[in-house]
Amino acid sequence: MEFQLPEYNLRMMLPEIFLFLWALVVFLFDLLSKRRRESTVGYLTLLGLLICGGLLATTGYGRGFGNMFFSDPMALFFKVIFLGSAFMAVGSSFGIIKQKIVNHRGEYFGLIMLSTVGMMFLASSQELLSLWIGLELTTIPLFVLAAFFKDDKLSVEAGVKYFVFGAFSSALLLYGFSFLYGMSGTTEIVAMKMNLAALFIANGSLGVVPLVAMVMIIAGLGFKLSLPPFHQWAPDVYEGSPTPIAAFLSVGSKAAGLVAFAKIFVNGLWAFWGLEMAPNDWGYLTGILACAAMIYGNVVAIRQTNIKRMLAYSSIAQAGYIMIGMVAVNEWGLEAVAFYVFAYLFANMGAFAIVAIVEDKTGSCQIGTYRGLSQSSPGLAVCMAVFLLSLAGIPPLAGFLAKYKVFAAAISLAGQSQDYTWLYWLAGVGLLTAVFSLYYYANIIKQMYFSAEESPYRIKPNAPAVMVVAIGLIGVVLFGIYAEPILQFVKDIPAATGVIPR
Amino acid sequence: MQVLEPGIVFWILAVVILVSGFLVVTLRNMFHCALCLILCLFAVAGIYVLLEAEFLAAAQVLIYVGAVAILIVFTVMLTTDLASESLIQHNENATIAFVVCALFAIGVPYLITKTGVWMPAKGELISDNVGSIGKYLMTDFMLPFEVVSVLLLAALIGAIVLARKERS
Amino acid sequence: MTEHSYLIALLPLLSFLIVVFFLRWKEMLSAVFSIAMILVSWVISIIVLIETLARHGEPYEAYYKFIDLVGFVPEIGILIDPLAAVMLLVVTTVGASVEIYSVGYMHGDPRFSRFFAYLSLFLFSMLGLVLANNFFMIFIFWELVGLTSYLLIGFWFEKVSAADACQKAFITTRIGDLGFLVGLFLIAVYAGTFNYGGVFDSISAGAIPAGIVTLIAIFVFCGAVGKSAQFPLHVWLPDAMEGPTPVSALIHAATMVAAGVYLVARAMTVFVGSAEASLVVAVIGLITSFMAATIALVQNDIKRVLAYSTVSQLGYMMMALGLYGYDSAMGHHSPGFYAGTFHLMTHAFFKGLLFLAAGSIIHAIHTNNIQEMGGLFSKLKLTAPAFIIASLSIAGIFPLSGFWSKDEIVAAASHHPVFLVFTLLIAFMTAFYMFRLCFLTFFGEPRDKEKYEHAHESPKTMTYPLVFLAFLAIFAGWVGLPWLQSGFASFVYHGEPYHPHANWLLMIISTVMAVSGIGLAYLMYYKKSISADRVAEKFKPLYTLLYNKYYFDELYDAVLIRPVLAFGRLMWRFDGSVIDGLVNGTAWATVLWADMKQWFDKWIVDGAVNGSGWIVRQSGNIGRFLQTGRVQSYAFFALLLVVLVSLFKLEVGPQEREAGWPVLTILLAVGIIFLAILSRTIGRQPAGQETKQEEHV
Amino acid sequence: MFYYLALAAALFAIGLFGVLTRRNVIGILMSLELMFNAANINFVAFNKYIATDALVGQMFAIFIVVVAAAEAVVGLAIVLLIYRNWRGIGMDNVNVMKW
Amino acid sequence: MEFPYLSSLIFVPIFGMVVVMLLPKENHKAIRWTATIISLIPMLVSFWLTWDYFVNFSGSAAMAYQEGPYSWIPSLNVQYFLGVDGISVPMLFLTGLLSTLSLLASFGITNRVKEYFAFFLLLEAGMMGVFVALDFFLFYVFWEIMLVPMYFLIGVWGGPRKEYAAIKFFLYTLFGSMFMLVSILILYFTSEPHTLNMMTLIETCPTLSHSLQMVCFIFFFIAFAIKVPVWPFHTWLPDAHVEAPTAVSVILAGVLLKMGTYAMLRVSWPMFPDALRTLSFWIAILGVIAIIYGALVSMAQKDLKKLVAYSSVSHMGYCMLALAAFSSVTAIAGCMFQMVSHGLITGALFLLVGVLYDRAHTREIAAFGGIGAKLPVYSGIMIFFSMAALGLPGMSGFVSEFMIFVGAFGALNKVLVGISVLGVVLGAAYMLRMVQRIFLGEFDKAKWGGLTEINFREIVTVAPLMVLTVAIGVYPAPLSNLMRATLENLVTLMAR
Repeated sequence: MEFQLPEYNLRMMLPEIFLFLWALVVFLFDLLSKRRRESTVGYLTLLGLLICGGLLATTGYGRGFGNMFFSDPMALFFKVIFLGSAFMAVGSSFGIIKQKIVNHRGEYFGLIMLSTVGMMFLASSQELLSLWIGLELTTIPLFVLAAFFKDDKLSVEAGVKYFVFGAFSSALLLYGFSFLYGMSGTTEIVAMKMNLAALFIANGSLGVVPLVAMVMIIAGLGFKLSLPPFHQWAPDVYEGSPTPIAAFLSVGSKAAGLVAFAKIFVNGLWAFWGLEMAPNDWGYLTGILACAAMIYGNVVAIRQTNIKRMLAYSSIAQAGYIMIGMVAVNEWGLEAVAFYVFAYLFANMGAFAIVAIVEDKTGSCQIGTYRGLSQSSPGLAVCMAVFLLSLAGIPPLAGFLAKYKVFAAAISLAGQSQDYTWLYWLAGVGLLTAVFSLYYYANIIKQMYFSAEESPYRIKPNAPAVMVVAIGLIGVVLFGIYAEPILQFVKDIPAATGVIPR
Repeated sequence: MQVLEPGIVFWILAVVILVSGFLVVTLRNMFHCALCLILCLFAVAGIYVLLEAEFLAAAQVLIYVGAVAILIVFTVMLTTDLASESLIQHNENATIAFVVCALFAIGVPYLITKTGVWMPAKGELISDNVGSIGKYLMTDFMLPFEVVSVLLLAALIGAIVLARKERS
Repeated sequence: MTEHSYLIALLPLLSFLIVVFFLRWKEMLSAVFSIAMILVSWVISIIVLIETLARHGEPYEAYYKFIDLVGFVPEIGILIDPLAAVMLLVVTTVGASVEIYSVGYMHGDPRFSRFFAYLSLFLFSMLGLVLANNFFMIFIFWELVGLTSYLLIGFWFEKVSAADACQKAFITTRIGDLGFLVGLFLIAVYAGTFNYGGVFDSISAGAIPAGIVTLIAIFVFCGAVGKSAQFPLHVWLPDAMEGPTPVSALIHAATMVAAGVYLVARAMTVFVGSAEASLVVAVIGLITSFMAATIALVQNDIKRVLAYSTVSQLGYMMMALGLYGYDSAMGHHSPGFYAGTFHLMTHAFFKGLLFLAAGSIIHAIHTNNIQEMGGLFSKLKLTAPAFIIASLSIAGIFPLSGFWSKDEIVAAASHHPVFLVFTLLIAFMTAFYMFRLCFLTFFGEPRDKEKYEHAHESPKTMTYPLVFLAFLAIFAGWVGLPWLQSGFASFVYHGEPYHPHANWLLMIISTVMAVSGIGLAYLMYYKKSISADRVAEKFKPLYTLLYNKYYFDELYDAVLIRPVLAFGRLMWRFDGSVIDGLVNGTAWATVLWADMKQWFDKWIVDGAVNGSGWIVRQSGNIGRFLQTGRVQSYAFFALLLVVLVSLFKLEVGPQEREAGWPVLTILLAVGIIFLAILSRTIGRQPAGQETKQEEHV
Repeated sequence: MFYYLALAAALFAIGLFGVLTRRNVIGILMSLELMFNAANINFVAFNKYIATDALVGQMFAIFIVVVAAAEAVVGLAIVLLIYRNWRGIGMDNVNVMKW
Repeated sequence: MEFPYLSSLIFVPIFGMVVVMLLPKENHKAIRWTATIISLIPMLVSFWLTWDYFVNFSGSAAMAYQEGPYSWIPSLNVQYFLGVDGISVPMLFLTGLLSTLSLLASFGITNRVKEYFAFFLLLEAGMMGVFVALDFFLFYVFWEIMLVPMYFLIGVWGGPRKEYAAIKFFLYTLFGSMFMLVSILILYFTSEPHTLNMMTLIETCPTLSHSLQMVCFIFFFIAFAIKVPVWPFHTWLPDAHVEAPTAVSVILAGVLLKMGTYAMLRVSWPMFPDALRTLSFWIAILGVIAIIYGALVSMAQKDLKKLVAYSSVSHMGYCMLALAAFSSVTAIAGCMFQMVSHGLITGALFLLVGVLYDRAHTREIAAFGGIGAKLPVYSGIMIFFSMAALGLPGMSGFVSEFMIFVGAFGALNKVLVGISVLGVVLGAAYMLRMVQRIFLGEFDKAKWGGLTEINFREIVTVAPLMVLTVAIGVYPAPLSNLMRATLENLVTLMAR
């Protein structure tokens, strides 16, 4: 038996390895320090994530482990997003690790890091198996994290719901994968694309089996992205799980789902859903789901009284906007998705950080808690307002630029081809629902600013949380006004993933 | 695509799988369910053997039957006072769900036969099952292998964290 | 001096500004300053008139461009021709008299200075109107005159009647101005300029279609109708008598209301260009004149009688001008233009005098009601003769100025029998109601002893202007004596100069009518040989109709004002409910949708928990289909979708996908909802489950 | 091959039915295992009949088995938590949060 | 390189906002004066610009004081590109003036002073930005930026229904903006090479197909019409105006409404001449409806501020009428005049309503009567502006309305314009009714005996508006000369 060991190129995956090891270090440190140094663990985690980010810069592009590990602009970009969301989630966790998590701080942070490692592997994979395993590595720690308040019924409920949905979607995904594999005889996405194209040319049709696979995969990933009708776990899980974890779910896990989606559909299935089969089916389906997400998320969010639930519905809606970019498969589409997630990272993580800060102080996530906050804690209120306005897409904040790019993608594609005029409607729905969305975002601003009486809470956030909020604020404002470097970077993404503009 | 008529063994295994699987989801006693699950998984392992995946069959027996199913049995015994009770074990979705699932069970095979377009087989399956799997694990699939180990670690830690009783 | 004639208008403006900003607190000083300014203006206008005479009526024009755009170059400038020169003199004369008079009349008023400021502003506007060299500018001052009239009528704004009157005056005249505006637009579009000369040239050259000329004429006349209180917009003028009497004298007798006549005279070429429009002018003038005269017969408020008399006389002038236009359009010669403008001048003097005298009477006896007066001749040694002179003048008694001008109007109407008859009838009625006034006021027994006792002659500042104007009321008409070689007619004319000749027959007839009118009044109100009450009793319906001014106010109130207000309110309600409702409808529906779930959950499910029955429980289940909190339901619906999509994809081949997309969406939505409902209603409902909800919410 | 696929589909459907209808978490967990097995059968069958040049399908199946085991472990830990918090493992109780 | 005047208009207020935010919260006096004094800079710059433009640039239609185009976001082809011409200069003038006056009028604010003035300066920056931006993206950004401070200003410092009014304003305008965004994107992608430069797009857009022009035109129209507001989109306006604090109402009426018409002139009118031709009649109808409808509804109002608010609907209707008569320089110039004059007059009216409200704490018209006797100066000024609002000659309102009518009469259906002239009478009617019921009639000494006369600061805020109203009314030639070349060029563009 001959062994041909693949080229490892370990340098490429230095960040992942480091992060994994660092997670172990954090576990051990927590154990050895007898779980007393609560902040130190957190700072250690932050440090690890920072270093990992630094290492990311050294990797460069290329591949390792045969076809298992790719480092391309898309992977790199999303890894930054994963690390950023982990960083901000960790930063906003200092309140709860002081108050609520008494025994398992090391595990808490370590699991966040392991989940991040999973996301990073996912982003680097070009193959269904490693993709799926990355996804699992992402979600399994999150099951645990969601249920981390073991005595809190809400948290446990969040855990179990997330678990059932996670596993269920995973099963659907696998079933879909199995058909893809069966159709193409391979699990490598690029090869799969080639094989399917060849098959198509040979037979003149692919039948409906790919459709079954596609539907299954969309359903499976739809759960991750919380696209209606696969969204219903999201509000419950967000509400129940610890706030930083909800934030991490809403950004990190969602971004992971997006990467998977982009890899399978945009990169994998796009090419062979060519002109002959245009307009592409998954585009239709996803478009419908995006529509549903925008409408449903924005509308239902209006009447929420719990801010975490509101942000959950808002994130459902935001997923809808992102999917517009995903559907618009042209030179703008993936860029728009990437940039959108980037902008969304800052705004959403910032908002959740403030929710966490307020929750630490008041123990409540009701929107009414925010009444009069602008007078007792003006800084927080300003930041919250900025984040919400960014989420609503008001210029000159980053959220606006993101929405602009997404709609630009849709409209440019719609203008290019008769087959895609329906994208106008998609963009139209998006724009109109963006107006709706302002209503509930503004509602919180209203609570904070418009009430005459002062809030009884004087909130003194801890330093890491302040840092997270500051990062969010800087990101939202800076990348709203000067986003050029990011946009330049993002430009490489579609080319690297083999999207052919048309 | 040619429809290969499978042997009698397949039919026996299939019947076992489906019946025991159905029992898993319908029986009221959770303990019985778990036992049925073990039976079902065994039968699946048999299917693997039929499909010339001996290593997989072994892994199935070891991991699933040996570990997971037993774990489930333990948990059932740990947690359920209702292990022996006969409560209604289905919720109100049952009727519709049954219809839908039946539809699914009929629909997917129908689809596959009706419109399936498959690539031609690329010759015979590699005979040295265990050996090649070992080789794959060390070469092409080395990275997922490592990642799975990380995953197992994470699951382990997580399970411990969750299952542990806190001293308070 | 002519090139500086703009000073005539600007000096009063200066006085206005100075008084408003600097002299507001120094009452006498502001009065003196205003009077000084108007006197200077008066002097200048005399010089200008003389210079104009010296130029033999050659027009002088100077202007600057107000706005300079393609196709729109309105100007601001002055045009001094005989008509303007005469009007300038008339306005400054009456204005100066009134200002001097006001020093006495307004003495002690808390807003004394402001009164002079307003008067100065008015004089500025009026003089500007007269000086204007184009339609645009005349419109500007036209409106300003309206504004100052508004301010002055409402000078005693604490009186509700005054506040109402000023509003009424402004809005009513503005309705007329609306027409004027449209006329201006037509001029702008078709003539391309507002300059009188330019417009007239293009009309004469036939550059404007005949129909449009008629339209222009009629629309421009609309403005005159409003400002000169012609039928049917005459209703504001009697009410305007709520203002101080000097105001009535100046604005609502001598100058502003005459602006309409002046406008028609100015735009005479336009009217000449359209016989129809001229006829309209003449007929409206006649109707107004007759109607107002009849109303004046029965009114008891001294100022109202004078007001209707003014309306009537203005109608007279209008008619004359209209007849001139008609005749000229038909190619005949007519003294109408000369008659109208001449009467405009004489009327200004004697009607100003009448009002000032009436003001003096009111000042003396503190009432407007002639039924409370009587026998005042002995008390008011100066006022009464002045009033009687003016009455004689307006009645057209030889050789007072009114005789000469009225005679020319009769002459202008002489070729049109209907007009002639009515003209004479009006002359008769004029004489009658004026002397009814005189007899009731000055002669006979005092009907209100107490007021009579307290009556006294007015101060000198009030009586001297009376004397001055009385002088003018007698002699001003002599500039138009038919025997003069270069009298008024050869100075102020349109087209060819008109050379009047004495028409003895007409003179005699009109004098007879006037004298008989006076005689009838004498019999009824002095000798009491005919009982006025009996007559009133006998013609009761007619009397009531006349006394109530033909019910015009009531008519307008019912037909115009109330409907407009009601419509406004209706629109507002429409705005609040329908439009806002429509636009907010989407938002509302959105919120409603968001509410529905919650509503079902909170209300129906709670209802079910409270044991209100099976059906309610089932509906609750329908409502809860979206977010039940149960993880399996969530999964279930998701799966349903998957199956549905798969099935759909089976049925619809690639060719029909284009059409399939919307169908798919609808199918999905309907399918989800339907299956959800089914699943919840058909599914078994374990007992005791409902009670466990909403503990933590 | 078709028979294997049909078998897998049926097994998947049974698992699906279980996930949707079981009233306790362990039941759901067991049903999920059935679904994973169905996918596995698919993979192996495809490996046997189509992609015969490599054992990717079997590899996939092995990984699925392993990951499913890991998932089951976490799931069971959560089951324990539920048991502690609610004194029972019925899913009906776990619906504190809604709308 | 020349001094970046236009940028300074935008960034000085932003700088001022930062300065104000750094001041101590309690020191109200310092905050007020800092804000006001800083706002003097853009005001003076805008004055100087107006003068300099008049002297040096008014002869040609080209953009003056261009800054850029500098690349801002190259990957989106977004540029930082500023410039002004004859239609933006008057707007800058108005914005500079009204901002300072409004700040001066805001000295009565005692609640959360710091935030108020900071937001106000941000608002000013946004407004200036809209009027100088020549890049679509930049334009849109400023257009939206403005909404946020406005939302806060209404919502925090507004009247009893402030929250409703604020969100209504925000949502309506955002709704419109979304249409604009779509249209901008469509234009961007149809232009070749892709560009967001308005000047280039004005050149290239008329070559688009008719249907595309229609779509873009209608989308832009919706966006701008909501801002104006044109008739069916106007319902946010009364609420926002009534609930907003005085100074904000002034800005709303004085500047924000003009953005709609300005944007039409700058953007959608010259870009889509075909669509304009097709739709001008309907636009005219909307304008006429707004004129008549606004006037009628004003007449029914019981609240003084609401009356003024609805009068804005009517007055902006004139602008729409003028814009419908796009082929007439006179009408377009009238529109510009109306924008300026409505800004002056209605701004002043809101200031005056605020003065009365500060003293009487009610705005119900029926509650007053005979105030003229007690407050002669106030009444005089108020009546002055009422007269200006109803279009009395000698004041700016008349000039603009007259020009609009003359232009529209020549270019549009004459009957339609004739109907719209009715607005003149209705305008007189509601204004005079208001004057009569508040200032004339009997004075209720017991109720209003305590009212005090308008004070010096308040007179200072109104006086410049008075002066300008009269100045434009008496001698409009400089303003028209300032705009003439630009307008003639615009008309030729629109008539393509």
